[in-house]
Amino acid sequence: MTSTIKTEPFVINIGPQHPSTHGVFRIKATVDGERVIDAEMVMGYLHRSMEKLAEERTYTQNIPFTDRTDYLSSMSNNLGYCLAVEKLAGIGVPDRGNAIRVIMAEFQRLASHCMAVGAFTNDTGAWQTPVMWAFREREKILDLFEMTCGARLTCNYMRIGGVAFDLPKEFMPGARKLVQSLPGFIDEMEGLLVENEIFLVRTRKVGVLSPEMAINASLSGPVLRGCGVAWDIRKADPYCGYEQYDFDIPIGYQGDSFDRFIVRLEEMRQSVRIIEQALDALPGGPHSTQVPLALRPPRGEAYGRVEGPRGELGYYIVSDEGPSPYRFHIRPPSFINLSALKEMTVGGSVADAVVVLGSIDIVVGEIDR
Amino acid sequence: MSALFLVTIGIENFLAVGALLFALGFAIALSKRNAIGVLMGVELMLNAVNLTLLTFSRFSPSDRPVAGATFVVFVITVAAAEAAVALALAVSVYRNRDTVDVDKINLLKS
Amino acid sequence: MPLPILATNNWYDFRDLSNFSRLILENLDKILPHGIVYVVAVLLGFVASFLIFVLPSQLIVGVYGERKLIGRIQSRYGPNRVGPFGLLQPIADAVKLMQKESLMPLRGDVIVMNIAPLIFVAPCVLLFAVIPFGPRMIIGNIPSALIYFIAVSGLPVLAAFMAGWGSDNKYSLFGAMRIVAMSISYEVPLVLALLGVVLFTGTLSLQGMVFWQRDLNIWIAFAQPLSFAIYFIAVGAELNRTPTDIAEAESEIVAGYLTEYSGMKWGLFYGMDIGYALAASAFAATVFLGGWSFFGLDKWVPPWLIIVTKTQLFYMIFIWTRGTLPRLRVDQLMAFAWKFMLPIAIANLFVLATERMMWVRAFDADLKFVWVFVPINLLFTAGVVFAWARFLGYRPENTPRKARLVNQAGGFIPLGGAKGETRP
Amino acid sequence: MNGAGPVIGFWALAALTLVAAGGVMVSRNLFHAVLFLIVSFVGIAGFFVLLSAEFLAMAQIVIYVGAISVLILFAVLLTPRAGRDNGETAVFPAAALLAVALAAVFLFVIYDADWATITSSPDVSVQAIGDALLDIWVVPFEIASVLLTAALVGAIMLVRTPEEEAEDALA
Amino acid sequence: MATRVWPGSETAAAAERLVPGSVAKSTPVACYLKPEKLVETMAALRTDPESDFVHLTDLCGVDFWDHFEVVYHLQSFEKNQFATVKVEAWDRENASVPSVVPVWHGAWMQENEAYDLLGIRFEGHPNLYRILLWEGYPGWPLRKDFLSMPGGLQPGLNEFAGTARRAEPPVRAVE
Repeated sequence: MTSTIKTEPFVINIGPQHPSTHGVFRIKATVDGERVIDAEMVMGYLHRSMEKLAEERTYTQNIPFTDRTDYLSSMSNNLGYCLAVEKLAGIGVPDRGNAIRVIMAEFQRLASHCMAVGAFTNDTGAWQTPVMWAFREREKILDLFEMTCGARLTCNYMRIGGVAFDLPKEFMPGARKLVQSLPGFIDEMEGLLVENEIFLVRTRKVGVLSPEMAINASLSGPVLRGCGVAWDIRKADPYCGYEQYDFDIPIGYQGDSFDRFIVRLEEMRQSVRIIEQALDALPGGPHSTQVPLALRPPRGEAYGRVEGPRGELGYYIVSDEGPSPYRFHIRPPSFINLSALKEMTVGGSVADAVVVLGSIDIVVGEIDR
Repeated sequence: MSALFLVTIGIENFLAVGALLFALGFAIALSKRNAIGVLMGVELMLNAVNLTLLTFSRFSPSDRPVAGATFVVFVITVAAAEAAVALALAVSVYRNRDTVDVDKINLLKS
Repeated sequence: MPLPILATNNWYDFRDLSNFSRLILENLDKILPHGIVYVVAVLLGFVASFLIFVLPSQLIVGVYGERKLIGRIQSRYGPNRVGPFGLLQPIADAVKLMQKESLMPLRGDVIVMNIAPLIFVAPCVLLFAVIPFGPRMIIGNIPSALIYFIAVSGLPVLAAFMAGWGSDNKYSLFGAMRIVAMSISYEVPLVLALLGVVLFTGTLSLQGMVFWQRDLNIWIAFAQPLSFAIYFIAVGAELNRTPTDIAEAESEIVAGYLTEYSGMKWGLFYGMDIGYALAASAFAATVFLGGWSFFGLDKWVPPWLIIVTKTQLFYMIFIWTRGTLPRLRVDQLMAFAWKFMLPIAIANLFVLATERMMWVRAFDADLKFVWVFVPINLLFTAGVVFAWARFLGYRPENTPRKARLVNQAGGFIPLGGAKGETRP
Repeated sequence: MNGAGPVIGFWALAALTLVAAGGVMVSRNLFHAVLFLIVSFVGIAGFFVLLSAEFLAMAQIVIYVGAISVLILFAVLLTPRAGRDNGETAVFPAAALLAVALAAVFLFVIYDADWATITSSPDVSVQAIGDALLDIWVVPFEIASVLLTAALVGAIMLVRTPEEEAEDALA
Repeated sequence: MATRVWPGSETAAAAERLVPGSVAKSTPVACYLKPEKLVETMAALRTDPESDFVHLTDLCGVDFWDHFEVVYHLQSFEKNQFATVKVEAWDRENASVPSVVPVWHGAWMQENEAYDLLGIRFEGHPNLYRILLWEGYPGWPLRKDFLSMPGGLQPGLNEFAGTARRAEPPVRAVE
């Protein structure tokens, strides 16, 4: 990339205290004028060593930890962890439990994408309005979570073998009402942003990733799908009975920030579709199987994964027949999605770097764990 | 002159200010090491000339009273063009020679 | 042009507040030595304009109204705690700002950094001097008020640059460079747009422009829609309002040249930002929207009330865009100024000059025929904007706006569809 | 030109302008020098007002303060930190001497000559200047516009990088 | 429809077919590769149309007291298949494994993380640094003996989790 005016290249720190790094994340960008010529990531400001802490707690006690990694999608994190442990211990889940898990995970995806879409538009400079609209809808979803499990952000709702509680009786009407109103909101956001030429020029052809690069860099989730790679764990490796629901995988065109954005918007629509089907076909019966409190899975290892809002959320658990995992490893999607950050930011301007970071949709709690 | 020097403002006062400003700009333009500094001196000299022109236009009897003011317009125009080109030169020299020090821009000196 | 006296000369006639000030000045003239009264007059004018215009506008409408309106746009309440309906929120903010410690960066250029807010404030006050609030309510009715306005409104850029330089902060320097580059770029189409107005009205005086619009019962915004649009966009860029607020872009360069400021120094910048926006709105209301006249209504309604209302309504458009639009990137803004605005501004000027000639030659300079140009200019505006955008390669229909949908997981799916891709 | 206002104004402006110009000379920091230069420009604009040429004063503010000084500031920013000093070369004593001699000669001439002056100020309003520009001096006016265009093109050509030239050659 | 998980034997067969002599052993879950042939085998597994493991889904290290295992979870998009590959590092003081960054760029951050938390050195990694902790942090937190390290937590906190930490790796596979 040629420099128009020869200036001294100097280093600016985007973060750790910066309005658009979504937490304490830092990009050490070497810039020439406004153009980024090198970018280095500095992270770990929020490191809590969860993987080590989890080795000292029982399997059930570890569920709240998973809430606190990606604190914007705690239900999905719980689900991934529970799936891994169930796989390890060979525990089955009743149908109703599975359906509730699907409903909750999809609601969580909606809430998380609301946040992602809002924060992303905030990074492009839409002064707080889309983020406020998105928060309004997210609050409604969090109300449902609060109704179900008492918590809004760190839900701790999934259990090994099912879910913690059955749905309250107010849940169904509330959820149906919300599901009916959500497509309107998505259309509204589309009208506000996708039809906006300024938003288009800010995001199109910014942070372009080729599909080969995206696959090679181990990306997943909307960032990978934005490059035109149809990869969704819910379709490819269905869990919790996702195979019974009818939905599509949205993919992008050229792998730029705008494609990631429209993929997220379309995923919200598909989530609404899944929730509608799941609510219609919610089976009766128990919501959970009985699992001993001090679970001692047989010796072995298991890799359980779900399609989290940010990508493939994997849990690799090694058991030594003890009451707590011998090794507890999280595959954090937003951490690994940062692999390609340098490739996406170098050559663009500082403003583009911010947009790219917003389009990856990082959660620093998950990056640092 | 004498006491009236301070309370009556005539053509001499304006011309004196113009002359002093011109001399200052002259000294700056001759002695500064930085090319941009030299340019600033030149701008000051042009301003002094403008002031003088307008002073004559205001105080001197003439059959074309607007002439001085019109000339000031031309001088301002030329100054703008000159500043643009000179700064472009400075930037260009900096890019090629990594300095704007007029002492070190001595390609012709073998 | 003779001044049509709308209001009486009685001091209690609130339609013309200059009567009151003239009464005071005449009485003061008997007491004070001659000459001092001019100083008093200017001060009184500033105080009066501050009381009726700046203070209520700035505090109540500028700060409170902006936050309330932004709150409505963002589906939240806005200030509602301090005082009735949160009306005292601006005052509480000001008190808070005054209490704050004024932090200075250790390696900054302290003198430059401290002078910058002052230089930022002074031109804002000066700008209101030439805005006519009524047929006689104007502090400085100078013949070339338009150029005065352009000249003075170029000064705050220097203050912003000084602030960015003195802060010794890389983000501040970014903001300073951006604001300078942008204001230089947008000054050109702005002046070209105003030149069109001058071509039609034949005067540089703002008061003269108001009278022209009042006599013809037309607003220049209708007669020259393209000039108005260019002015609106360019002045938004100069004022750092969204979508062109790249100099203070908080998501990119934390707060631009204001990053290192705190306390009341920051407050001066913030308040005067609104002040400049109000001045530009008042200027737009005067030049493009008929000023204090409103199709004959100004005989009964106080003219100063009309222009204040117009100013606030115009300012609300700024708030609206701020609450709705994302921000452009700096190179896109530059390209927009030089590649889009400048050519269409020049084309606009050509068309307006031709119309002016036609007007003089064909219609014998009959001012009534200005209505002929309204539909022509509207058509021209739409045509030139559309055509030039197409010429520059703007193809909205080629932009996919919805994600592709596939029904089955797999690898990379190229464009054109394969493997179960369904169209949205 | 008598009366308290013009006299006070003149001496204040003279002090402002000359002190600021001296600041350009003395200041070691190039940025401060530019700021002093701007103050000097504003002072000159004040002189124009005193000489009852308001339009030219505004043009001075617009062009010098609004454009040229900002250009200079930009050039200061584009040069490296090391190039931002405002020192003098070795010829400073000679230059100062020359300037003092120049000023002395000028002042002698100015105060020695017997100027024929008028008391009423001529009409230098916008309209008068505009008429003059498009009537008597229309040829210089057009030449000035050509000069501006040439300067614009020249400035752009000067700061183009070889890469940009290669790009343009391809296009 | 669902992803086909390759048992260790199948992965081992594919690896042996592509790069002879690369497999150390195979368990029902995973295939253990020899460190010296790791990068070559991984590159072959990635490009071979039959295995087609284009996506390095997950990379992590496990401490087994006497040796480390680095676990690679590989995913194929076209074939929708999944395999687990492991490699062992027995030198506890200077644990070292070849880096697979030349094969998958996505290993960049994950190898950095494994180095940071477990102290496994990845030879050939372009920029190996402590990504989460700061330079000069004492010890490697995810190692099992970290608690008794100077500067680490005091022993005694791990009483609840049971003391029977075994040296041998778990062997039973869970499908």
